[in-house]
Amino acid sequence: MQQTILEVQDLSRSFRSGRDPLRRLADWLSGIEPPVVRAVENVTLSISPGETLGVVGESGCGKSTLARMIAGILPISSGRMRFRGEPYESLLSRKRDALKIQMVFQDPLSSLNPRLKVRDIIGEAAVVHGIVPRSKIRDYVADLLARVGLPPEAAGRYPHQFSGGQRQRVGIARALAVNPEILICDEAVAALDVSVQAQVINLFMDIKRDRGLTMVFISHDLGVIRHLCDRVAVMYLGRVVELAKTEDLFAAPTHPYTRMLLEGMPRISLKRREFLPIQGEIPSPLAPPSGCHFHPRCPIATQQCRQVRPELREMAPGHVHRCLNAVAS
Amino acid sequence: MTEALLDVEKLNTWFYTRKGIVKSVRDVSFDLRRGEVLGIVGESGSGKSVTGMSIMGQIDEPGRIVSGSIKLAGEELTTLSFTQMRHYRGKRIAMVFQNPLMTLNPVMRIRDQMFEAIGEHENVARKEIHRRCVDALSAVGIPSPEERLNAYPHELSGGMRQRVVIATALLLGPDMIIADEPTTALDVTIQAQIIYQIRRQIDQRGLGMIWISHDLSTLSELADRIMVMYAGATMEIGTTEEIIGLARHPYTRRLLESVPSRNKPGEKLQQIPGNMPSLLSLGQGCPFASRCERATAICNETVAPTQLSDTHRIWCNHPFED
Amino acid sequence: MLSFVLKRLLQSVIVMLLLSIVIFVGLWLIGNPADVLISSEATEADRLAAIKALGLDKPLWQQYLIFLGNAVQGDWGTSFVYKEPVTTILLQRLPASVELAAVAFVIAITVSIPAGLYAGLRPDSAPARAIMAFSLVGVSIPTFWQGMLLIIAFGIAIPILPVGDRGDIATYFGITSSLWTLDGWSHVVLPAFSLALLKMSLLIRVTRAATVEVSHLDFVTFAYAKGVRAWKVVIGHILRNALIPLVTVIGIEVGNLLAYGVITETVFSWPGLGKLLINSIKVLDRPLIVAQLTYTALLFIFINFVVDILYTVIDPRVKSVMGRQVT
Amino acid sequence: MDEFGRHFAESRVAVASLLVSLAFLLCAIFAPVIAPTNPYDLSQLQLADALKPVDSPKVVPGEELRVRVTVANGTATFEDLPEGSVIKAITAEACGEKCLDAGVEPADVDLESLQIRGLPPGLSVEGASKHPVQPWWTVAAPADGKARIVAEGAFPSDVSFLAIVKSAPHETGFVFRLGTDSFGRDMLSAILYGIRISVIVGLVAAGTAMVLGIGLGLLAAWMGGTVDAIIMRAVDFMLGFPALLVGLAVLAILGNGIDKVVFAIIIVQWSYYARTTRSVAMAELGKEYVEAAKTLRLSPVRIMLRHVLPNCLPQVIVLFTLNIASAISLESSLSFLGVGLPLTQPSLGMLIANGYEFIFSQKYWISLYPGIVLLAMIVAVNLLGDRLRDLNNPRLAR
Amino acid sequence: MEKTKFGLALAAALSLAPISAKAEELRVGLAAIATSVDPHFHRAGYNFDLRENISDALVYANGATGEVEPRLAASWEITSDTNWLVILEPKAKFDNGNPLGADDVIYSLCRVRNVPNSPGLYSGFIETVANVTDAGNGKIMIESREPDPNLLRNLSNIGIVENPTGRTLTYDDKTCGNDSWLDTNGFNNGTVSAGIGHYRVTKFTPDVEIVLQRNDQYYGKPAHYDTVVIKALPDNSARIAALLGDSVDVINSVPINAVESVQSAGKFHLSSTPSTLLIFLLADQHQEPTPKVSDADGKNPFLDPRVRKALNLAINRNEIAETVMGGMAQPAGQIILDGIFGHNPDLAPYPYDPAKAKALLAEAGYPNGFSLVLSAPSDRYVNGAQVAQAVAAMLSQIGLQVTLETFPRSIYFTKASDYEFSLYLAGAAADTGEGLSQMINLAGTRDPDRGWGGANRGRYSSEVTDKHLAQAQATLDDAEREKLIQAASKQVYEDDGYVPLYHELGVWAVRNGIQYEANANLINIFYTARPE
Repeated sequence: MQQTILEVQDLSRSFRSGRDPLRRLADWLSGIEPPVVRAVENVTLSISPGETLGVVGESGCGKSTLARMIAGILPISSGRMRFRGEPYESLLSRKRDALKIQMVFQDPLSSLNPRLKVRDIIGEAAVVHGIVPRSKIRDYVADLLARVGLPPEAAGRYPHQFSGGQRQRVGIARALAVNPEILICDEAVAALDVSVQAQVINLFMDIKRDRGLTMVFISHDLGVIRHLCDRVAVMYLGRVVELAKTEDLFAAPTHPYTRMLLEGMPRISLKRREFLPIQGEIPSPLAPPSGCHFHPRCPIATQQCRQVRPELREMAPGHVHRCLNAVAS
Repeated sequence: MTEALLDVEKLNTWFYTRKGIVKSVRDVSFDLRRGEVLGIVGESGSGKSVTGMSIMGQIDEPGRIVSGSIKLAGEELTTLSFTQMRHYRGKRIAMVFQNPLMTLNPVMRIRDQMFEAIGEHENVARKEIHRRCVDALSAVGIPSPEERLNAYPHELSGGMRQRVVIATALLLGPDMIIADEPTTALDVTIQAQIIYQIRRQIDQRGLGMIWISHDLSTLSELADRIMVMYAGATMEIGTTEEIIGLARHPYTRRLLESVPSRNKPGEKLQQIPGNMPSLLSLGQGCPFASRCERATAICNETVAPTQLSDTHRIWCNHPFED
Repeated sequence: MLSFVLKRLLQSVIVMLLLSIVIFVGLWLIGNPADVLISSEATEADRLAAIKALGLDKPLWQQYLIFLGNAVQGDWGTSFVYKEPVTTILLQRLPASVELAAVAFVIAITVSIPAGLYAGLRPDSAPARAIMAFSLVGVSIPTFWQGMLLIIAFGIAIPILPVGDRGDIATYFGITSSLWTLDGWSHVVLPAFSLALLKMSLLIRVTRAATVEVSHLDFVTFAYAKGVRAWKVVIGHILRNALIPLVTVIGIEVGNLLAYGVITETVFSWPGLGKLLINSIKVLDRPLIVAQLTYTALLFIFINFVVDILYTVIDPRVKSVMGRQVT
Repeated sequence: MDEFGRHFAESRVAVASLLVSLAFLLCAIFAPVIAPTNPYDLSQLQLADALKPVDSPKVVPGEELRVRVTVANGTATFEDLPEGSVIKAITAEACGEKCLDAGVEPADVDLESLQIRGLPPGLSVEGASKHPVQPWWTVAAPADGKARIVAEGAFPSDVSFLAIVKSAPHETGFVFRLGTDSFGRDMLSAILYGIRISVIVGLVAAGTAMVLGIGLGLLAAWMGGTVDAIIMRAVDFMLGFPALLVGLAVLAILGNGIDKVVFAIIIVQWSYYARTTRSVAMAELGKEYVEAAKTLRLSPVRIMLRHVLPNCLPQVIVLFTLNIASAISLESSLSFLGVGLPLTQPSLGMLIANGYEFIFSQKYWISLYPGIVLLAMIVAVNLLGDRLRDLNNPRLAR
Repeated sequence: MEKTKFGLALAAALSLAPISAKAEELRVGLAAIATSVDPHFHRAGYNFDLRENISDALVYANGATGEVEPRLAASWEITSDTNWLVILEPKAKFDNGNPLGADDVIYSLCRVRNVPNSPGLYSGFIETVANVTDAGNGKIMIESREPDPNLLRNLSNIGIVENPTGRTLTYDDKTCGNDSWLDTNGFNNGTVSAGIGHYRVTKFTPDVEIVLQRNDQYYGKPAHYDTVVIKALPDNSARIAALLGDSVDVINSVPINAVESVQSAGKFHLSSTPSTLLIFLLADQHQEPTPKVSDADGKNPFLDPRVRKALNLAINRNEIAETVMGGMAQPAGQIILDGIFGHNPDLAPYPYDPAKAKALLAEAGYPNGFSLVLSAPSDRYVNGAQVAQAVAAMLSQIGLQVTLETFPRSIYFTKASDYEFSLYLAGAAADTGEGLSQMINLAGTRDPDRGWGGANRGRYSSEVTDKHLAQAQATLDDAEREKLIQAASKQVYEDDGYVPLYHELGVWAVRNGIQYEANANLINIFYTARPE
């Protein structure tokens, strides 16, 4: 647990709109500065081998962008990432090692190429990168299918011939096919019906245990996060506002936003819940509020919160948050 | 016990597609009373939304209500034509849809979309209409409603839009509202806000409400009674306590057990094996039989309802005994 | 908005420059207009004099720069053949073309939108099938061929309409047009219908597709759920949204009306710009060809611009996005 | 895929349009085999066959003799007839005061026509049709081999005229099923070859444009930024102009010929493919399976060609079908305007244009049949494209 | 017929279509109309039309009779080889009432060379004019550089306009000491009137319509029709449709294929005459090898007179004239039309003899023929493309491998002038109404400086022909000159320099009740038209 497998430091991503050169010229001529969207702002995380880190937040909080940067799909604007101490850039330059981080996606339909058979979906990369010789690919795929609980004949079918849960299994098998060490799951169970969701969550727990995989689990569903993750990072408008062990976070959330989330989280109970009015809307990431992004909705915000951008503070060992006024509850 | 506001009896809504008949709703019966929230829960394809649209009389080709009756305060609705039903829609029964981004016409101002709801049913002065719209918007917690009336939908956030939709639904003081997953597309914090507003309106106005959702958690906190649907058929119906606390149907049980928060973190979830059967090839028996560990041969043949209490009814040959 | 307009302007200027070079060089490659214009009995000295008079003795790039310089000042040159300023000739011909295009446009719109709407709302009904069959034939039948059939049918077999040429002209309110006279209308009806047929068919299809697309959207269902009358839903919700894709197509088709005028004007010998273009190509009247093609390009750029503006009227979402495309 | 095929097979209209389109394709491929004659072979054409109506037999023209006849004081003299000709002599006998019978010997020769030319003013030929402009009279198939020349007033004592005798032609057994055009081309053959040209132009132009457009579309989608902007501006530019005008301008500059027509159509059509491919590819690139492919570190070329391209193809194929139809239509329009194909290798459009002139003289077959064939071909291909598109769009298919 | 009547009745009932013109109005549909009102602007057939009707020249070269008729020149006499004394018509006056003076004639001749931006000047017609002076008493003296028998014929193309300078110019072949000339635009927009013709232009819309009004000031016999409306109807079918549909009374260039329908309508008659427009084939007789011939051992086979003769024999002129041209053509054996000054009656058209043609080819060393491209314009002559195709078929029947290529005229003549063709089809008319200029233009050795061989793009050249033509050019005696021209024609015939095909017929379709004169120069004379 001491050694980290993935280290993320001050990771940011911002982009501006309008890449069309004519548009840029026109903008320049008319003196318009195109707004900059900061999707992810100074995120710092470290993940230990075998650990499951949950990232939770509402839409527009930058969790998916973060996942894609870690997976090496989206370029980063600033910051550093290290895999087992090695800078990410050098890792990515070696094709085989770049496969160490894999991803499972949200939409079980769009994440599988409808024109490819399952065998090709799962086996293609393994063959291309020489992990498995082409002649052995049949067995290799069958083995993987068995591992995710699909019958071997599934290899010859197309994605649309499967149900949602089965498709997600194919997606998991595809990621596993290149022997990753880190698996990033972006809302991997959000689109599934409850009964199927449970199946897939169980599968994740199985492969994590079997392979000792490190996982980054991104979700808006606190219930799923709580069930699966060792630690949780809560994001709000591009920033990590709280990071703690799962039990600590659920037991004693310190950031007012985390509290609000937990309060809003529906749970099965026999008690008729007294819904309380929660104030405010989620601001647009195009024009985030100054200072602490959360201050317009925050019940404990002060004048200071409007101006000062709070830094991460450690509350307790392993429990950090980004609030100027928070006290342990 | 008050008289039923809505009485649905043996409703069958089928779709005659090229591939065959899709029996989306089969023999569904339930009632709704004033001031009550009835939750309909089910996974995708369970027929919960079609049930809602059937009540609205808005089943599109190639679907139609094959048999059964829907009575609103004693008036039969299934025999009305689409045009006749117009006088009930909005006025007596209002509906709220899942995706607030799509429910409002993107090229019309909020004002016009709300005005037309009143204008179509009542002959009221414009000023009066305006006042009622402003009132309705403030009632659902929209700040500066006058301004919002002039806005276009895209100028509002998702949560705001859903409030506008709800305000529109409430405009004519309907007897009941059908809400089809009204908060699913919203973020947790916004979801809580919306539910708060709706609940308040129900309590204040004594409306009947059907709340369709796939999410048992939300329903358990909101609904008075819950109906569980699976593959077009009712599995179990009862008060929230009876469904959450005393579930007798294997499907309901499994559904509850598979929710992560009902399990200990890190432990394996209870799961239902297999997938929902195709609605094209349903037999007479229990549609859940193929996935049910308690099923026997008889389950593929037939299933009969059992009345467990005044309010609790179950369609299962082998219910759990408690 | 300013940035948007600027962008369109920059784009237009670049396009116009490129286009004028292409047209200019292309025409230079074809042949020497002097040979076409000068009588076969003319002497070589006459020929050289004519070449000089037409400015064709200068190097090509000089000819182009002279042209460009003049064009910027609004002088598009003088027709080799007519010896009139090109602008004057174009303006003389413009009313006939505009008249034809306008009538065709009105015919196309008034037929296609109701028909397309109906076909989209009741896709399986017999009239809808008939409408779609009509539109299929309409988009398939070449304009010149149906023009011929129309002439045969209404000009020869049952000669109720005059074929060929524009009718009597009158001037009211400062507008000179043949549409003020009955004779004018009798002349314009047939070619306008011929010209409208393709557009009509295309617009029927676009309207239908848009209608089908829109009528399944949630807000339509919601409008019905509010108890709104069916025709109000159709007009206020379905049509208004279906108009958005329609506007682009209509914009392009307005331009096409003027372009396909080339064929219709040839078949019906309508004295408009299209016929002028074909004639100019045949006699290689370079200034006239260049001016016409450039003018057409300008027209299309202008139409596109108008379409963009129309968008903001019809679709309020565009206004906020137009200035900025967020990717 | 097989589901798609099944849906397609279920639609009778779709299958019919496919079959008709295929039939046209076969006609195009096997035109030289099916066509009764080769309409492009100038040496086979004979003007005697020109403008024959439907179902007329092809004939070997009869012998034609031109003889100057001089009648002076009741005696007819004429030049010697060539040896071996069927007609042995020309006669001119007075048949009263004001009339003269011109005939041939032997009298039993089968004549197609007897033409009298160059009569002095005041004379005309009974029962003959006078040429509208020229001073000659033609007696078609004179019953007893004679033409009667009559005078309004007194018959001049000396008359000299040219008699042109045509013996009856004999049939060859070949029949012009759809008549002939003004060059004596068998219309059936010309139509078959016209289909061939139309189909070749359609396929080659639409095909090349497709390859070009797909390539540029994929490039734009993948590269984004400036490359995308340049390509898409070019596309906008092309789309902003009506195909006909672009074609007209290109052909005005390059001159006519099959290759140039094809080039013009490619210039017009590549942009449709580029736009469609790009927009579909952009949508596909936004899908998670592409991101998956990226995390699997597959090369961009592989992602574009193996993953993205196949997903663009359904829409591109629809476009291809519709573009074949519009290419055919465009080619015929350009040919009609006289800037398309060379005269000796007429396409359907040109056949129609040629026949247009004859419509006023009731010679409908020259432009009617090619027109019907052209229409049928375009309708069939358009219908096919329509159905394919509907099947791709679940809303429109039911 | 019945159907048509019914249709007309219907049309009358609906009153949508105009029924008939007012009696004083003549409506004419022409294939091409004048591009300018300015009589000196652009030398082209369609401009000659308008000029003759609105602006008289000194004389009129009658295209129907071949005679030179007096106009502004009441009479003339040749005082020496190079001096012509012209007596001006004393009654002639412009439409503003000003009488015609010698200064007007001088101004007009001077202006010919000085029309700004003209695309094709009339200066060729005054090439030989050395000086023009006012001889007093309403007479002018015209001096030519060398004896020029066609001086007046040439001047028949120069419309006379009123001298606006207020002084009498001194003629020279440059600017005559004047630097401001009447502007073409002025003529076109009506601010300047040509003023001395039978008609005045009241409305001019290029390429669409010209409206003429009778000039009541005209000095001679007035035209019958008050108004003449000239419409441009370049499209054959449109022209016919306009006639049949009663929107015009007269059309020119009646399409051959429509003759039948015009006749069967029963309301029209045709008016026709052979025109001087000769359609011919011309082989490249200069380049070796020639560009568009192959399989001929790298030689130009057309340099061999036997091959040229074979071409002449391979053409069935009667067939072309009667079938392709529907009788609207007169088979030609020489350049000059029968009845035109200079025609040689001894030269009959070549007989059609493919066997002999084949034999000649074999004799010349091409028993299997050779490959050749026949070039033709697609949109210049009546049925030109069809004729070219028929010719190609005939040539292939004597064993040549012929491909036909056609170009629109906009490209065609440029290519021909650049000698890109080996065998091409073209046409040329006698603008002056006599044969010498046509011979020089077609058969004279190509020499731009001398103005010879302008249409001789195959570069036929014969010393003998040139000698005869040069002599004829300087011979004022008509009989002697005619002999020389005939000798030149004979030489061309014997050299097989040309393959003359036919002379086109000018055909007009005229509504019954109207008399309209056909014209060998294919121009339209409205002032002789009148009701029957």
